[in-house]
Amino acid sequence: MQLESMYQEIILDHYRRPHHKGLREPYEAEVHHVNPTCGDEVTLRVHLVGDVIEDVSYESLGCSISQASASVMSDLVIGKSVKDAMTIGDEFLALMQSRGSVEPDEDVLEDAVAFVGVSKYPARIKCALLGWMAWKDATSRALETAS
Amino acid sequence: MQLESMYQEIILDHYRRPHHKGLREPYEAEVHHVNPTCGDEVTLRVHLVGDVIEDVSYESLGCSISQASASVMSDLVIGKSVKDAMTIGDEFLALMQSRGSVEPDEDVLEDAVAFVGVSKYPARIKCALLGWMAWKDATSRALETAS
Amino acid sequence: MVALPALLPEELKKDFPILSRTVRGGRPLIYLDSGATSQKPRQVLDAEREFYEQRNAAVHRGAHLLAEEATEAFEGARATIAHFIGATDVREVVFTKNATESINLVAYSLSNAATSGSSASRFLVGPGDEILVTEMEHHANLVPWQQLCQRTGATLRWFGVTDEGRLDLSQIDELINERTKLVAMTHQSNVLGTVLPVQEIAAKARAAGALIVLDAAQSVPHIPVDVADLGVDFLAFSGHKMLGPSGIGVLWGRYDLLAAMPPFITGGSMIEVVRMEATTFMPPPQRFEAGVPMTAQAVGLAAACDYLTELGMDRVAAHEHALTEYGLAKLAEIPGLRLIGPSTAESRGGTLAFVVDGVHSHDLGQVLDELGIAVRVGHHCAWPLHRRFQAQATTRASLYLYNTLPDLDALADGVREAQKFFGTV
Amino acid sequence: MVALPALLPEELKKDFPILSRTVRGGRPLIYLDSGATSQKPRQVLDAEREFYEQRNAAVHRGAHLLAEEATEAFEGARATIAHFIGATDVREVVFTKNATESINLVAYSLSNAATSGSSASRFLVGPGDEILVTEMEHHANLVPWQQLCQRTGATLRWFGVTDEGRLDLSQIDELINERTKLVAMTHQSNVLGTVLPVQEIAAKARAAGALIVLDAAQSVPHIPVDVADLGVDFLAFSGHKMLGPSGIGVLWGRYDLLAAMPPFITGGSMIEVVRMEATTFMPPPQRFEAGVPMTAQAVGLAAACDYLTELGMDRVAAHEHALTEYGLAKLAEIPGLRLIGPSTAESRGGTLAFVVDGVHSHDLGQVLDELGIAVRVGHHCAWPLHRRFQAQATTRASLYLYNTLPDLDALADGVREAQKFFGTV
Ligand SMILES: Cc1ncc(COP(=O)(O)O)c(C=O)c1O
Ligand SMILES: Cc1ncc(COP(=O)(O)O)c(C=O)c1O
Repeated sequence: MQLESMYQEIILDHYRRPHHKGLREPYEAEVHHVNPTCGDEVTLRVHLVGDVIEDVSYESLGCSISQASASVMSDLVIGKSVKDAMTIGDEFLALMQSRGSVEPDEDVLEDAVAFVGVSKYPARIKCALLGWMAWKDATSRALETAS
Repeated sequence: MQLESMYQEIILDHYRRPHHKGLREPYEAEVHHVNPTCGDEVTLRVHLVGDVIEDVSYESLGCSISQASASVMSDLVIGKSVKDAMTIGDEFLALMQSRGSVEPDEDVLEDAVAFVGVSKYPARIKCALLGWMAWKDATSRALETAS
Repeated sequence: MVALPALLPEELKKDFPILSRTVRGGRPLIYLDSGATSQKPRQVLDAEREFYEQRNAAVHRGAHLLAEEATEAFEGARATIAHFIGATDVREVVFTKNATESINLVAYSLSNAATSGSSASRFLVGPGDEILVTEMEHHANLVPWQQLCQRTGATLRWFGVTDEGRLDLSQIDELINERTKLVAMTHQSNVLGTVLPVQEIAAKARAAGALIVLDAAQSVPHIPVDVADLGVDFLAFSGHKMLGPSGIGVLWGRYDLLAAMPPFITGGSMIEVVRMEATTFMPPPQRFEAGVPMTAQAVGLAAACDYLTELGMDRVAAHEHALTEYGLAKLAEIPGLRLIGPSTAESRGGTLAFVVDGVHSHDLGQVLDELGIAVRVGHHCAWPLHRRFQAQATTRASLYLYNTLPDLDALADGVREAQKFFGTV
Repeated sequence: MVALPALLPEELKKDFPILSRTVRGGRPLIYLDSGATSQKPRQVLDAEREFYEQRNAAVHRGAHLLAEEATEAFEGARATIAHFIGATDVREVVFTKNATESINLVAYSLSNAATSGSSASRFLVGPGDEILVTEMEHHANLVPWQQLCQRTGATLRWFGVTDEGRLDLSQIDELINERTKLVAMTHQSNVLGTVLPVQEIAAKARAAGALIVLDAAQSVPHIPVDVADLGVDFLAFSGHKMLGPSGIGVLWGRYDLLAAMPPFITGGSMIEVVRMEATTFMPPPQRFEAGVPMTAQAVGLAAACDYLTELGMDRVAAHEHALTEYGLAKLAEIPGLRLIGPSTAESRGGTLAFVVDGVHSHDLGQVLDELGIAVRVGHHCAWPLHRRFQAQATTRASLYLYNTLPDLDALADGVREAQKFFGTV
C-alpha cells in the first residue's frame, strides 16, 4: 500500500495530539473556513504583537490531513514575523501544488515536509490547505484592524 | 428525382391558381395560424349557414405545399356540413401521418389524394396541415359563437 | 458467500468497459459510487456515436434528410423515455441538462408567473405562501426552493427526519395546510436510501391544493417508476445516474400544468411568433427547450432505457435489494461503524452511508481508494441532513446493477483495514 | 473551377465520418448547414468515448482515483477552452448546455439582483433602464432580454439594419445613453453573415457604464476570437457549432463581474455552506455550474478546440473567406436570386442567405435536399430580421472548414434546377 507515503508518522502524530488547539484570548481576528466539498471546518484566531504572530488558536473538525496540517502550521508560524510566516505559507502552497515533484526544504518547512505525499492526491490538497488559508485570511484581517 | 412524387401536377396547379383565395364577408370567425419553424402563415375565415360551411376564404403566405393544400381544402369543405367536412379533415390528417403507407380514398379526398407523397417528408407535413388546422380552429370558433 | 437467486448475472459487468480497468497499484476497480454517477454500457456509447456518425443535425429546424432523421431519433428518444416512466403523453417529457435544471425550471416558472399575466395566476407564489420540503433533500431540491422564496417572499418549511432515517410525518397535518403552494420531496434519499411514502404525502398535498414536485434522481435509475401511480405533478431525474450520458436530464410534468406555465430559459425553437416588441411561445415540451438541445445525449439516454427495460426494472430492483440486505448485514458486524439510514432493506434503496469511530470519512475513503474501492465521502450534497445526524461527513457506498456480493465483501474488509491502519481497533 | 491557395485540403472531409454517408437516392451528402450545427470529427468522438470508458466519474465530488482523473479531464478541458478564446483566467469560463443558456444566465442573474442584497446592486435593472439589442439578433439573444424587461420593467431598444445587411449605427449616440444598462449583440449574424464592429460599439457602451454581452455562437467556430481584444464583458457560444458535442455551451465573463453576480441555476456543487434557512455560494465558475455537469462533453469540446488549433483558426477563417467569395460570385450569376446580407466578403462570414423569385424557400430546400444538398430554410431563428427584409423565409447555405468549391457549384446548380422545376426561368 502507498498509504504510508501520504500518512507519514509525523502526520498521524499531529493528528492524534494536535499542537496549539483550542480557542484563546486575546486575538485581533477570527475566521471560519469551510471546505464545501466535504464540510470540514476550522475556526481560527490570530493574535499579533507588532508584526509578530504571538498566537494562533483554533478549533477544527475534519480529516487527519486537515487536522495535522493546522497543527503543523501553528507550530511554524507562532513566534515568526508576519512576513517570514507568509513566506513559509507560500512555500507550503508551492509544495502542495507540486504533485510530489519538488524536494521540500526541511529547513523552512520542518514537519510540514511530511505533506509531500498529499500533493499527489488532488482531492486532498484542499484538506492540507484549509488551516493555512484560514490563518492567512485571519492574519490579513488582523493587519487591517491594526492599520 | 423523386420530386415528382411530392409535387404532383395537381399540387402545382393549385399552387399556381389557388381556389377560393382572398378574404370575404360575411364570416363568423377569423383565425391567424403560423408555422413557427418556417414562418408560413394563413389568415382564414369561415362562414356558416346553419351547420353548412357556406364559405371559407383566406390569405396565405407560404410554400407550394401549404398554398395548394389550403386551396384543395377549401374546395373540399365548402358546401359540406360541418360533420362531413370534419370527417374529411380527419381522413386527410390520417393520410399525412401515414408516411405513404395507406392508399388514400379518392372518393373522399378528391384532389387531396395528391398529397400522399408529402406524407413521406415529416418536415413538410406541417405545411400541408397549416390550412386545415386553421379551418378546423375557425370552424370550432364559429360554432361557439353560434351557440 | 451465497449466490442469491435475485441477483443479476455477473457477466453484466462486461457491458461496462470502465469496470475492467485497473486503478491504484494495478488493482481491479470496485465501483461503489453510482449514486454520484453511473457507468455506461457499450450499448449507450454505441448509440450516441452512431447518431453522430450517421444522423447528426439540428432537430426541428431543418427540412433536409439529416435533419429529418435527427428529429426522428430525438423524438423517438423522447417517446422511449416517456414510456420508461409510464407517461402516456410524450409531450410531458421535457429535456434539460440534469435533474438540477429540471427542478429550477419549475421554481423559475413559478416566479415568472408574477409578470406573465392572468393566464399564469394559478402559479403565483408570494408572501404568506409556503413551500414545503424535507430535511433530507439533496441541495438540488432545497436551494432552488430557498431561492424561489427569496425571489417571491414565500416561506420555506420542512419535514424533519427520524433517528431511523425515515421522514417524520408526525406534523404532516400542520405542515400541509391551505398556505402550502408546493411540496418538493425526494423519492429516494441519496444518503439514507430511504424511500418516501410519496402517494400518502401527495394525496394530502393535492387535497390542500399544492403542486407536488418529486426528485426522482435516485429512484428512476433503480426501481420501477410509474408517473401515473405516484400522484405527483412534476418529476425530475438525470440521465447520467441511469447508465445514460452526462449532460441530459428530464422534467416530466402533467400536460395541463406545463401548458399553462410561463417559460424558463428562452431563445430559439421555443417560440411561436417573435417580434422585436413581444414574443409568443410554443406549447410544451418545446416551450421549455430553448436552443439546440442535447440531441445525441437524448439518443444515448433512450438506449439506456432500452438496456434497463431489457433487464427489467423489477429485476434491477430485486438485485439491488438483495445486495442491500447483504451489505447491511456485513456492515452491522463491524464494531464502531454507525449506519446513517434505515438498518433494514424495507422501503430502502442500495445506498449505504456510515461513519466509523475515530476514522474521518476522508481518511476512510483514502484507504478504500488505495484498495481500488471507489466510494464517496463528505456530505453528498445533503448538508442539513448530515447536521441532523451530527455527522460532519459520511462514507457512502451506492450500488447499481453491475455490483456484486464480492464488491460488498471488499467494502467491509476495507473498512476493517482502515480501522487497523488508524489504530482504532 | 480554380484551387485557391487559401483553401484547406479536401482530405479534411475524411475526419468526419458522416460526410461519407449518402442521402436520398444514394447521392453523396453535401452539408451546407453548419450554421445550425456542425459535424464532428472522429477525434472529438474518440475523446468523449475514451473519457466514458476510462475516467468517467462525478467531478469535484469524489476523492477516489476515477473522480480525480475525471476532475482533471474536466478542468483540463476548461483550461483548453479558455486558452482557445484568449482568456487568461480559467475561472472566467462557465460551462452551460448551450449559448442560449449562457445568455439566459446573464439575464436571470440581473433580475435576481433585485433580491440579492446590496452586494449585487450594481446589476440592478428596473423601470427607466434600457437594454439595447439589434434587429439582426438570433432569438437566443433577443427573447431573453425581452423577458428580462418583462421581469424588471426595463425598456428594450434596438439598432436597425441597413439594406446592405450592416448594422445601422447612425443612431448610436442616442441609443447608447446613460439609461443603457446592457448592450447585447451578435458578433457574426447567423443569417447575413455580417461581422459587427464590436470594439467600436463596446467602447461607447463601456463609456456609458453599460454591460456588454456578445453572442459569439457564429464567430468562435469560424474566426480567431480573443476576449482580451474585444472589450466585452460576457461572451456566449455553443460547442455543437464548432465541431464539439451537443449539450455543451460556454459563458465567458470578466471575473470581477462573475464574482459579484447572483447565481442562476442553484443546487449541488455550487454551494459553500447550506443550512435549511439559507445558503452561501462558491466563487465562479462553480457558482454557475449547479449539478453534475456535462463532463464528457467538455472533454469533447476541448478536443474540438485542439483540432481547430492544430489547423489554425487563421487558416479556417481564410478557407471560409475564399469559399464565401466564390459562393457570392456563383450566386450573383443566378437571375431572380436576391441575397440577404452583404454582397462582398469583407467583414462577413460564410453564411449565404437568399430568396429566389417564385420559389418558396421550403420548395427550394426540398429540391436541394433531393440532390443531396443540406441547407436550412425558414427564418433561422431571426424572425424580426426577416421582416426587416420583407422575406418571409430564406434559404441559407452556411459553410465550414470541411466545405469545398464543388459544394458551392452544386448549390448554384441546384438553385437553377429548382427554378426549372418550378418553371420560373
Ligand atoms: C447567432 C446565434 N446565436 C445563438 C444561437 C443559439 O445557439 P444554441 O441553440 O446552441 O443555444 C445560434 C444558433 O442557433 C446562433 O446562430
Ligand atoms: C436525490 C438527488 N437529487 C438531485 C440530484 C441532482 O442531480 P444532478 O446533479 O444530475 O442534477 C442528485 C444527484 O446529484 C440526487 O442524488
